[in-house]
Amino acid sequence: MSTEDVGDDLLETVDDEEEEEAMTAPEVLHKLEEAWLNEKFSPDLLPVKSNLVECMLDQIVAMENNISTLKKGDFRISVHRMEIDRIRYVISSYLRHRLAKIESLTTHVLQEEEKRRDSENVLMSPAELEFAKGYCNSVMTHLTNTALDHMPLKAATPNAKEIAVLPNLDSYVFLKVNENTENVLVEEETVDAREEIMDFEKGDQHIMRYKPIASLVESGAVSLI
Amino acid sequence: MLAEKALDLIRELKRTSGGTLPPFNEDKIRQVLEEVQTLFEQNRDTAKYAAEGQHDVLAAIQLRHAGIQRNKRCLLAYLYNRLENIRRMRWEFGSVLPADVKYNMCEHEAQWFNQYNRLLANYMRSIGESGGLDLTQDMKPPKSLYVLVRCLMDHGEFETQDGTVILLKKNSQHYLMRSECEHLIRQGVLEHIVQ
Amino acid sequence: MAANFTLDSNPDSYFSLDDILASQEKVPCTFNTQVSNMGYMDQSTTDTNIVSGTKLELPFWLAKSLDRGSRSIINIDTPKNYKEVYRQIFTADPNVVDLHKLGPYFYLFGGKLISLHLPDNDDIASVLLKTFQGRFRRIMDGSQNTLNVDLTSQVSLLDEQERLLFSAGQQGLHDFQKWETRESEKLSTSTMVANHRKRKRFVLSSKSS
Amino acid sequence: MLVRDFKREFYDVVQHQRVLVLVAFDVDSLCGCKILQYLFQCDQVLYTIVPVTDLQELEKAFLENAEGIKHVVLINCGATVDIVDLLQPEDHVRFYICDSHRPVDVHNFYNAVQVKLLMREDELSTIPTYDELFRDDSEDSGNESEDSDTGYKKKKFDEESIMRRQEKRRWSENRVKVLFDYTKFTSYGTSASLVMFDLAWKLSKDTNTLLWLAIVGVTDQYIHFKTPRDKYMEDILTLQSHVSRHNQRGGDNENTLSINSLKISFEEELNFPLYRHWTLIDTICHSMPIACKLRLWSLKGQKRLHEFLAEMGLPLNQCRQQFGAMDANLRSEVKGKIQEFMSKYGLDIQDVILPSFSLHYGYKSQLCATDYVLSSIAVLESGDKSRSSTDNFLEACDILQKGCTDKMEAGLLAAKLQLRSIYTQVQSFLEMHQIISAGPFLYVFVQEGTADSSYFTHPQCSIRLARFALQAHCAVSRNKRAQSLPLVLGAPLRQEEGTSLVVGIPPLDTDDERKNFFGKAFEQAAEATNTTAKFNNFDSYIIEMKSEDKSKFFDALISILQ
Repeated sequence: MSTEDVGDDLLETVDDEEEEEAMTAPEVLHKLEEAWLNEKFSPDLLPVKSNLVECMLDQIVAMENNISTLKKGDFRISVHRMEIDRIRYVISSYLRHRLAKIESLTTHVLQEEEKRRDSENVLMSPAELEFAKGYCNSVMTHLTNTALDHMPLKAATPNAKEIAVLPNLDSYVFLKVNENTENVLVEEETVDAREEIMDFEKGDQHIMRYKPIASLVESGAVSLI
Repeated sequence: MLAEKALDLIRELKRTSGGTLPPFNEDKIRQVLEEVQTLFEQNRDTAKYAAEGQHDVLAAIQLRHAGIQRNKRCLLAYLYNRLENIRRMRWEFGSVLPADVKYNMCEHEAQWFNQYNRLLANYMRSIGESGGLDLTQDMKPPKSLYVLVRCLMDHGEFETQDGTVILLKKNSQHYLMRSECEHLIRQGVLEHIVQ
Repeated sequence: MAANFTLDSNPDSYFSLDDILASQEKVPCTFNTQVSNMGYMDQSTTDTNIVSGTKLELPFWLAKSLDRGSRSIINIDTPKNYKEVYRQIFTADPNVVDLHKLGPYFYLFGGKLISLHLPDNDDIASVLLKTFQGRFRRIMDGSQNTLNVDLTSQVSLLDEQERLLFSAGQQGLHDFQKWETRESEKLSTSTMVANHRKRKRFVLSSKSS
Repeated sequence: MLVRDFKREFYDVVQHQRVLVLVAFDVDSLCGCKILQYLFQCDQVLYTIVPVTDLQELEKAFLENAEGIKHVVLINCGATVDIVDLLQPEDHVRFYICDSHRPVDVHNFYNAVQVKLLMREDELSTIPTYDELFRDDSEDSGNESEDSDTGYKKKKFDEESIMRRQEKRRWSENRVKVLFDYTKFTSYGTSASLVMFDLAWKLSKDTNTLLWLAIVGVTDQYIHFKTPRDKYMEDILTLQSHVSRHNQRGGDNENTLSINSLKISFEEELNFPLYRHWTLIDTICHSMPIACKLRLWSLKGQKRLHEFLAEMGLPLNQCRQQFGAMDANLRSEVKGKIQEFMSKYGLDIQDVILPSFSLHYGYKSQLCATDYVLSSIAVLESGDKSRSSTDNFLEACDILQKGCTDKMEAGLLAAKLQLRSIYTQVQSFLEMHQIISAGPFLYVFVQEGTADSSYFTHPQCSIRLARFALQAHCAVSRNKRAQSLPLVLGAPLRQEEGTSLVVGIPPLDTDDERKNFFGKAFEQAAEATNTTAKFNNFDSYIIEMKSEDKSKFFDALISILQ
């Protein structure tokens, strides 16, 4: 879905935060799509790309204003409205996938967020965090009301570690290498197989377990397809 | 056998695949809780003998404790999976559940559903500045702006964004904006015809 | 759609129904000590206690928790399906065996057994792997090539995990067919709503007829 | 008011509005509607389609869907009736009538604001001039009132007001006569689908699919005896030019088209219904002209048929197999042989050969236009009660959708059943001599509770039945005048209300213009006997009435047509 034709007349270049160089809307969209695919295929919740989402939502608002100025019968209306629909689909699908993960891995995600409190790339946007907390205690209150309250106290304390639903980091994923990275530990040392180290060249495609390359996905060196 | 009733709950849930929600099995849950209570009391009563290190009593306590944990796990799993089913229904049926599904839900589940509705609504409203984004829309990648639809049942008047009112009579064909009628298609009122 | 796709979270998570059902499979155990007034668990005797040395088939979750801890209350034997005799059958021709009859959770339960560190742990692990490798090709062929042929005969031999794999393969095939005939862009009523409507119509018709 | 430039006055006006499309219940309007649907989808015009079976439903559909609608397109309905008076729309509503029924109601023609007729100009030449029909009565009534208030002046009986009153009476007599002559005969103009195809062609949006729909529409008109043969041939020629324009690439083989594109080719088809999907014997029996000429319903007729086949060198067992299953060389010779031996059996070229078009799509077998028409009309007017009329409409739409083979198979099956039921019905008419001559016309009733009388409750099927019955009767009866007698057919409509359908078809000798005067005749008969006859159908020569006052009605008809 090339959006170059949209690029020039309707959109001014997007002035992003200072530290990133200004990106044109098509680039932002491209990055958002990449983030969307990564989120779709990775078993674990990835850090949120809220700047991309915010930027594209502004884009949609800007485009809608531009369209409303056009004459009713103008041909460009249907083209741009189609554009808007598709962008909105990408954003809502991205957020839906994240929401599904938050809902099924709530406790795990909240613990991860705790660990990343001080680090820069936070896991969830404030809205998602609030949703996660709200969802988590709504489930817990429900379970306590219906079952745990009626149990003798000692047995009733749910032990958090046991209950936490963890993502299956061993599930296999397809991935494409964006940047050359050397000596990636692919297989740990096991009793019958020795340690396996691999080098990734740009453009390679692999199928492998998610755990070893989890950090690479986050850093963008590798993207899931 | 230990935790037999709890296992029935799990099997019952496993059997009803597809989008159905079986009735809330109130009495079986009560039986499971009673079993937990009796096992717990038995353990408490024999706890003092355990202090003197009699092996057979210790073994019994450990066995009964395993029974308690098993019952608890089955019960929580039963409730949790029902919640997950209800959550899935929120996305499929929309914020109002059909009557017979509500009928199968217990009081707490209904409360939980409303809470979940509110949580979701707040979250969706908070996305972006201009009034949020409805995530229950655009379920499939849009391929065309307008779609030809066929009406499967008499649905009465339907107002589009630009104010035109359309009567959705059974078997009438309409050519509408996709974004406006997508939810009606998902609800089974309209059928999308691929030319 | 998003909320209900089966997220591949940990299969043996606390709330997973399959995991609970799998851990219900029976494991043969012999008691080393006597267990006071739990006699009702052993149908063969009317004794109030479980006498030391009795052999019982305990569900895996019970066996696992009793096996823990310093005092070994029981010692566990390998279930018959995973014993030497059956292992030879599997290695001979894995495709013939009806895994569903042998316990619908053959692989899941096998995986759990390994956590018990039984003496023939490694053999069990390798037999699980080889059986799956032997059967995988037929499962994939079956799911990929038959569109509307009656498959119940083949599917009946598969265990739960294999059935999931089989239906995933078929789903992939159907989606591809749909994509080919541009059906995939068709917005359709959600499966839940459709089933719900079918049931309602069925209820109405059965009430009226 | 007649639209000269379809594009400017109809299509561009409708561009950014929502349109309500009301479609009559026959294959021609179905094809016209699908062409329009395609055009609207190209330009993203929002529309709603509602099929209507008769005037009552037309009114109901309009009332229900009129909310916020400014443009209403009527296909094959509404031209022969004063639409504005019937529907009482608000003033901003515009009607676009694309209808092949003639004569067009004078009010529609002269209503410059609200009614736009999408028809060919040359067909409306016979319409009386404006001032023959309308006088601005204002100046007449004006001077009358002016006379009365100046009391004494009127007494003078000045010749001027007498003369004006005389002239007004003569004008209104002339108006009645002109109107009577104009609406005496009902007939049909160009098919709606052809008019729609012309619009598509002018918008340069015409494709092979739309061309095929136009062909099916034109063939439907001919098969239901609405257009005479020369009009049909004329349409075929215009279509032929379009076909060669769209399909000439198929010839040389280095740039042959991809297999699943639509190829249309002109062919001198055998005039046997569904012959590609039936056995040769069945299809010949059910072909109207041959069945009548050889009187195939009698044993002697069957013998004559076998003789005919034998002479052509076609072994019986081959003729009993599916046409497709006959061995190739025999099949290819059939057409040539028939033409060679037909004159011996009194058949002429028009009975045996029908110039038409056939369609190749992908690997599917070749289908000709009549196959499409017969299967769609069989589904549109299917006998079984459980399906509502709109279900049938949608089912027929799917048949015309290219690439829908399973629906087409079902349609062909239904068509065979329909043809067989018509054939057996005619056979029972003749064997029990139910066709009776009542002086000026023949009449026949389908008996209550005959096996598949549910087919004949629908207009199109009853027309074909009446036509077959008349042709068979003329072939059999010794009475020389039979050729010049029209036929009236009565069929039970709805048991519970005791109503029946009455269809009047013109005599055989006036076959070439296909003019039908029964519309007017029925009207006068109904007035004379003030029966509950309902002129509900879009074709004026088909009416509904209570079964018990049939005899009273027929006596009045006899006196009128004497």
